[in-house]
Amino acid sequence: MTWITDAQNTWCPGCGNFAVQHALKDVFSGLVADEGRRPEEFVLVSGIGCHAKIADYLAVNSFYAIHGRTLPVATGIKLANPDLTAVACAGDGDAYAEGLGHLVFAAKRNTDITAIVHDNRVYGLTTGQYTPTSYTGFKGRSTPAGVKERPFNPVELALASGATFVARAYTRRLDHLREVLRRAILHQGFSFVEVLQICATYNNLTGTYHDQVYELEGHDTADLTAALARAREWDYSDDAPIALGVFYESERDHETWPAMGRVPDHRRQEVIRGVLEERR
Amino acid sequence: MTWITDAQNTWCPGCGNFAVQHALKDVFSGLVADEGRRPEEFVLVSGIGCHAKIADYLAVNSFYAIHGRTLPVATGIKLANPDLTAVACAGDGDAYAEGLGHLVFAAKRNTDITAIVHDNRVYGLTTGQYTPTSYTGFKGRSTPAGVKERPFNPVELALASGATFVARAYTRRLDHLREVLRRAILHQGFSFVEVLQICATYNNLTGTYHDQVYELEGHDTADLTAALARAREWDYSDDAPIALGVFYESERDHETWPAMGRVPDHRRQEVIRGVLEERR
Amino acid sequence: MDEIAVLIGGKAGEGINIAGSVVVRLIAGCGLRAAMYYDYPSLIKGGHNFAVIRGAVKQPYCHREGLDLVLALDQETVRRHQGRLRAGGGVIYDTGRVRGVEGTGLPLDEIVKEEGAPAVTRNMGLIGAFCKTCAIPWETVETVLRRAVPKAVEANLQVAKRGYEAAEMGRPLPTPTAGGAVLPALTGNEAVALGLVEAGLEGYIAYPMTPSSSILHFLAARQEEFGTSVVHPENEISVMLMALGAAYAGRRVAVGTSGGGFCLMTEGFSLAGMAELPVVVVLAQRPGPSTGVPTYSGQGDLLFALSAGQGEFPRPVAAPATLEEAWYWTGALLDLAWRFQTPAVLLTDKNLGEGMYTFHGAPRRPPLPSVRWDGDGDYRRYAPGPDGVSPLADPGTTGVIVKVNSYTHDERGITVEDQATVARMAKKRKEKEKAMAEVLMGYPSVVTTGDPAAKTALLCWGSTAGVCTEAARDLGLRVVRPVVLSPFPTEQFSAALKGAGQVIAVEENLDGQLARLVRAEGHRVDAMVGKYDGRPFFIEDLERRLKEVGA
Amino acid sequence: MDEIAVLIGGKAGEGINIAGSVVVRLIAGCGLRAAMYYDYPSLIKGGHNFAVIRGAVKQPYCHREGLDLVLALDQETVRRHQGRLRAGGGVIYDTGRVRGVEGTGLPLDEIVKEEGAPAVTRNMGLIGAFCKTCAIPWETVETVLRRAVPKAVEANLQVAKRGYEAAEMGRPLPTPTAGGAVLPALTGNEAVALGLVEAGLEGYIAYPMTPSSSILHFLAARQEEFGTSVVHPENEISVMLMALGAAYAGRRVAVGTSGGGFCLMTEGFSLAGMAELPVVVVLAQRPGPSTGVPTYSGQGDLLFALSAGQGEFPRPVAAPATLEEAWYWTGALLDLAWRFQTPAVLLTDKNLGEGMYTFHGAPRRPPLPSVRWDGDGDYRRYAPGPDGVSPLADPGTTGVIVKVNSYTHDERGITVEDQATVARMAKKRKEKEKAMAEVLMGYPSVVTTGDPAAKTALLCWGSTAGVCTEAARDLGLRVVRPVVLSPFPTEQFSAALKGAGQVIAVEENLDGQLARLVRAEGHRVDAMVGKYDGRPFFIEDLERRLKEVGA
Ligand SMILES: Cc1ncc(C[n+]2csc(CCOP(=O)(O)OP(=O)(O)O)c2C)c(N)n1
Ligand SMILES: Cc1ncc(C[n+]2csc(CCOP(=O)(O)OP(=O)(O)O)c2C)c(N)n1
Ligand code: SF4
Ligand code: SF4
Ligand SMILES: [Mg+2]
Ligand SMILES: [Mg+2]
Repeated sequence: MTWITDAQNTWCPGCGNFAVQHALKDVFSGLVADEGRRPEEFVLVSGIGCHAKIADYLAVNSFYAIHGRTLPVATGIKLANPDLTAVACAGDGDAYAEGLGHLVFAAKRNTDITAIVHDNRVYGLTTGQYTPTSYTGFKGRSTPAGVKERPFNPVELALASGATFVARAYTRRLDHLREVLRRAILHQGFSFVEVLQICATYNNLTGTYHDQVYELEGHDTADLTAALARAREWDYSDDAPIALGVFYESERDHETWPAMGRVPDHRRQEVIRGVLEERR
Repeated sequence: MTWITDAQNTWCPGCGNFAVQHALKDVFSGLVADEGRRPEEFVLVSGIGCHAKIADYLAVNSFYAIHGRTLPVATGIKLANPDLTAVACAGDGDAYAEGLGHLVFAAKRNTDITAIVHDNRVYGLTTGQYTPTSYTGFKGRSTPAGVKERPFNPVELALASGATFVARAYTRRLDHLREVLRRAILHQGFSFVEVLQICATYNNLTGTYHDQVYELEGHDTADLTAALARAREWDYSDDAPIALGVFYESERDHETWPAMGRVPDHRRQEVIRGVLEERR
Repeated sequence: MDEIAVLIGGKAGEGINIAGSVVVRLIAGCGLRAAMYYDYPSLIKGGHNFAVIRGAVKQPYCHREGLDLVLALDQETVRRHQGRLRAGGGVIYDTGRVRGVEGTGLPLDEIVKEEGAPAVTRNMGLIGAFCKTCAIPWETVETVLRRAVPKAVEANLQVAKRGYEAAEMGRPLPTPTAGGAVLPALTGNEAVALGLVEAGLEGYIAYPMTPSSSILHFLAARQEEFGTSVVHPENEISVMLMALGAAYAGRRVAVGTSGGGFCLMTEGFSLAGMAELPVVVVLAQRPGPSTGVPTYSGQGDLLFALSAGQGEFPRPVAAPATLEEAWYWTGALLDLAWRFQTPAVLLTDKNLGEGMYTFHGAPRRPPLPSVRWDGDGDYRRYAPGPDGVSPLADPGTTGVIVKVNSYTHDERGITVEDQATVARMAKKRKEKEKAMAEVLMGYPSVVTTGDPAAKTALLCWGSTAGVCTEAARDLGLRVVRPVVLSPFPTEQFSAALKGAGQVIAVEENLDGQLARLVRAEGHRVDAMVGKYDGRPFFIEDLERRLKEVGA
Repeated sequence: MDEIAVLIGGKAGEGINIAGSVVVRLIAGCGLRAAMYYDYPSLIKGGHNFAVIRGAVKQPYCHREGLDLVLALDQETVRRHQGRLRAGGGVIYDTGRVRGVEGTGLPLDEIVKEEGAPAVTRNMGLIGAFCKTCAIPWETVETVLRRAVPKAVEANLQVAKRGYEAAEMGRPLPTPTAGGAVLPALTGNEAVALGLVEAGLEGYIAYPMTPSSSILHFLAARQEEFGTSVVHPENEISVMLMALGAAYAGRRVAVGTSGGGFCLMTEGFSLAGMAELPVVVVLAQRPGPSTGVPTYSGQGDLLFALSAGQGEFPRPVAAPATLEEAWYWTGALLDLAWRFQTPAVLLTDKNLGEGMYTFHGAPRRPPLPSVRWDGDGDYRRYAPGPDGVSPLADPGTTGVIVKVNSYTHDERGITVEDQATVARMAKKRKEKEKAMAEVLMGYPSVVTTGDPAAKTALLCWGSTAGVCTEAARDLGLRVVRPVVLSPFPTEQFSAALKGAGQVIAVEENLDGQLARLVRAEGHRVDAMVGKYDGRPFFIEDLERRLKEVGA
């Protein structure tokens, strides 16, 4: 089984997307090797942006969708066939700007999807505008004088929306990233993974992250209040410590709607005849 | 000055929307009487739904918009003319389903708008489907077997999104509602008011609210953590106490973008000539 | 007289829609054919609602100005509609709320009180009186009411009985043709729903919006029986994208909405065109622009449906005129969408969708299976296939990788930008459109009614077919109606129009959208009769207008 | 030879777009006219980018297959484009990265190193050599570079100088006509932005989307100077609704996007139609459907723009072909939108918007003030007015209440559902459309080029005008081009087409969308030449295709 297609890779040298791609590949192949998963059960849904090219590069089922809409697509896939494992790779522009509402609803419903946000805190493919997680003062092409708003905190928002698995990882901590992604995919229900992704060209925060990130230890992932407190440590603009790891994990029912199935045709005909009889 | 138009009112008898209408009318006329506001400075933006008919009924400037979009309209109005006082009346279907993303962004930017959600926890005008705040088990016309999801908590969400004024009121507590709306409008920055509104026809929760609501007392509105704790007391499905009042209030800069203005035409012509010169 | 027209009116919340549907079923129960128009403003309680039911020996599909009976729950009903009564017509009314009328008066409040029935059963008092007036045997009344009344059947029956007893026989129903079977009665939206289910629908995804919502409600109530999941997500963008996710994963899905919701679906609609994903959109029209007049009807979205979404891609669009066509074409569009892997639109409107009619059964469709992968070699989602159609495999299939893509892509589904592939894939999509047009030659894509040899032809589409046909019958005209609007059924249309001199488009819009389409396809249109006030044409009305333009 | 064609190619990140624009400005600096086509795939670093610059005595608007000079930063450039060199043409290349070519080789890595310049200045080495080859005086080079290079000017100049010194004079530029002034050079998007600003734009609201984003960037960088607020919100739905809020509150606003973003705006667009709110949408086309080929060009959204949004309402739509028209029509659409209180669409595409041209200045527009309320009596937002236009007052005005509404409403803006008002207000909107069509008679709404008496007429729209005009010149044809596509300029169009025998549509799409429009308006189209691979027609290419269809 090869996990990488022969499509030409066009990410910039040093781009954090490579890390996500390798981590996902390893997690998929690992799940096949040690959990008896079938390679064909994985479905990757991507948005539009640099991150989204991962759909071309990974040799798994994929739905290369449109900007902002990974989660409804993934939800439809799960409704159609709950046996598939749906992984949605979105950008921060994608998930936090264009399509933010879907994130709150996927979390609310606890749909069994893993949402990975390649958060480079910039619109990469459209050449460098600010996004909802860009730090205050960021000079993007639509805000050359610097962003005035404060960023929002996606980890906090996911927690407030009811996600049952909430984590943060960083593309320069590959082992940790891999581990977090594996846990996220194994989690039943909605998993949200915010990945701090280096954009080498438009928002290279390697220095900042190098100085500020740390891995959570001794944190109780069942404690929502503790999770919220950890989430609020860093506000995406200041120089506070940046926690990496799983903030929160819990179980909740995740069947909002019945999965699609098929009643045999003859049975349907009978039911329809019954309805028509009633209406005479 | 009359505050009510002669449009025929078509709300059902007993509908909570009457309370919101009266409260708003009183607040507007009060602000004119004791704060020296001009009646012409008020602009009401509404969505589509039963609640939205308030735009026809109140004799103030109004933009009767489309389903889910009150907040971007109100934002545009404030950008165009910061001297106007923008009040957005939305339904829960409107604000929490169709247009949820806008709420998070208005809160993030702290745009100086008062958002009032007429939360009857049902789609009224489309004859009774569940909304994001309907309790688990609610039997609506699209969920005749009962809603399986748990509702989300808009107060919590508004707090997590960075709103600088967050309150809850109830249509059968008219004095309190009036007071909360007045404070919300006076607040500079984004004010979010969740109004528990009785829908007499499709979701009459008078009994529930009668038993469960209480008014916040001795609560420190500057304490975000305390606000969150109070917000989470009731989960919109259980029979916990329901706090009414202002959960949180703070100050933050609210000028994301420069207000629209006009450079004199001759000055523009000069600047344009300058650009063309540079391009020779 | 071989027909009868009954109007029942009252306030929202007084059960006018139900009362109207009961009248339809009573008339149907006597072996007649019926059509109901239901008129209501956008409010929940109060205002003025009314239903007009036309019963006849032959199936009616439209209404006249003239009425035979007015059943009035309030004064407003009399005020508004009494003037429409034709010679011999009468009023049946609630004496407690209506003054100054001749006719059959019933003290409904007292009756209801005496029977211990809920107030909402007042309408049944009028219906009972109507039945007696029309000489419908009590047994028929009882049978129909037991089936048709959703709850508190006994109370309803008692009140009806009181009305029945209080009235006099006066205006018997027309006599049905011998052996005329009792037909079921459905709304257009129910026919759409049942047509979808019969054609194998596995999921229906929708956000409520008048006049499409009753499809959602009907299917939600019966999803277990039908085996069709019914999903109501946060907005129409989600609706469309969830549908495409489900279609990708191998399920037959449809969505339903009206114009404003469709706007929000257009981006996903275009995605479906590029990714070659099937989906059926039920687009139920109401008068626009924007929120417009949400509980009324119009035909203002034809050109929008034909070109919605950026770029060019095949999209079957069909506009049924009757229950039977609605049922047939929902199925046909599912077949076409899945065969040609592209999104389809069923264009309906409020008058068809929320109107009720007796149902004659839908014809069988030609078989049109989708093209499945045969398991041979490496799977490529966009591999060349017959007529540009690539064989389908579902994700999850062993040994198969299924890649779909919103970018222009190669046969494997991988993004490309080179000239040759971009052009090749565009042609592949165009090829599907051509093949679809050929397949549609085997369908009743254009319908001719009236006198097929008449020199003057009326052009129409969708729910105005009924009134056009009746007017044509009266005036000796031909009616040519494309049911399929895309890909345009050129040959069938030309054949149907052969020998026509004057061509007049009749549409419920301002711009003459079908007229524009037909001209773009190279045909002449001489005049246009438009209506854009949200209400359907009356026959008299249309005939007058047609004479004005010289028909 | 009175023209020259230069190609410069390399990888994304190597400054090809800047290099191309510098070449344009060098050629312009010599008193010539120039046009640049810029070709790049959707990636940030790597891949292959190139710019083709055509300089001539008369303004060029398109390109030929043949090239005179290829400036190659890498081997790929030579591999792809060398074959296009015509007799006497040559290659200027980086000896460090290109092998096996004849021509002027420069060791760019060394030069850059020796000059202590950043690697991205390598392109300037080639440009220096190009200047010498074309005999551009060094003073001109220096003047232009000082203006045109965004940063590190000295380093760039030094590297250019080294290139200049290393090359030989070989192929002088054409001689400009005497007294030919040096014209400024702009991209189409810059012309759109400046046209908007000149016409009084107070706010520009957009979400980034190729190929419209550079309008956003250009205006954002200069918003203080221009006094135009630039707003980038969370998505296109917000963009549209914020714009309508601002228009309601009295500001002149425009938005910009491409097809997918426009889909999301359609609901608000229809709202603008009903609420009678003005806004200008710059819709920059790229090949669809869906994400398509995002950095290339197409003309696939004409019919979508003409019918987007539910329901019927007036909407001026114009498609400029040149910088001058882009500038003129952005202003004209602002005027029209505000005069007639309705949304307008400027249809551009990637080739126009991201192409660069020398700019000749835009003509003055006829004055078209908006209709303001005179302060008399009670204000009613939708009061009857001239041509269906209601006088405007802004919210905040003392004594005035301004109510706008997405529902059908009465003159005060209050929701109505009654037949008479619904019809009356629909007619009011239609009246505006008719008046707008009349006003547009005073504008250059249809442009004829080539031989206006020729029997064969090419029909085209937007950025294909240039190539059609050149082909028409060569083949002796007429070119008729509606700039205004809605309301359709019937009279001007008929006049322009008078006496034409064969009519051939030339479009960058598959379906022949202008051809469909023109047919719907009652005109004949005999053939269609389409291109749908994202690239513009070469002149040679188009002439061949025209001959095939018998032109
Ligand atoms: C509806 C719509 N609007 C805008 C775009 C243009 N667009 C393409 S990619 C992109 C930005 C993506 O940013 P992000 O999601 O952060 O991804 P990144 O490139 O940073 O990985 C945008 C705005 C689009 N494709 N669709
Ligand atoms: C885009 C769009 N989708 C759907 C609708 C139909 N619609 C009108 S009102 C409404 C529900 C409103 O519910 P809510 O916002 O809670 O208001 P309420 O009637 O309860 O006050 C819906 C779905 C619409 N007008 N526009
Ligand atoms: S622009 Fe940034 S995110 Fe995009 S490929 Fe380059 S480094 Fe990666
Ligand atoms: S349906 Fe409910 S919300 Fe709507 S008017 Fe009636 S009581 Fe009020
Ligand atoms: Mg990003
Ligand atoms: Mg509600």
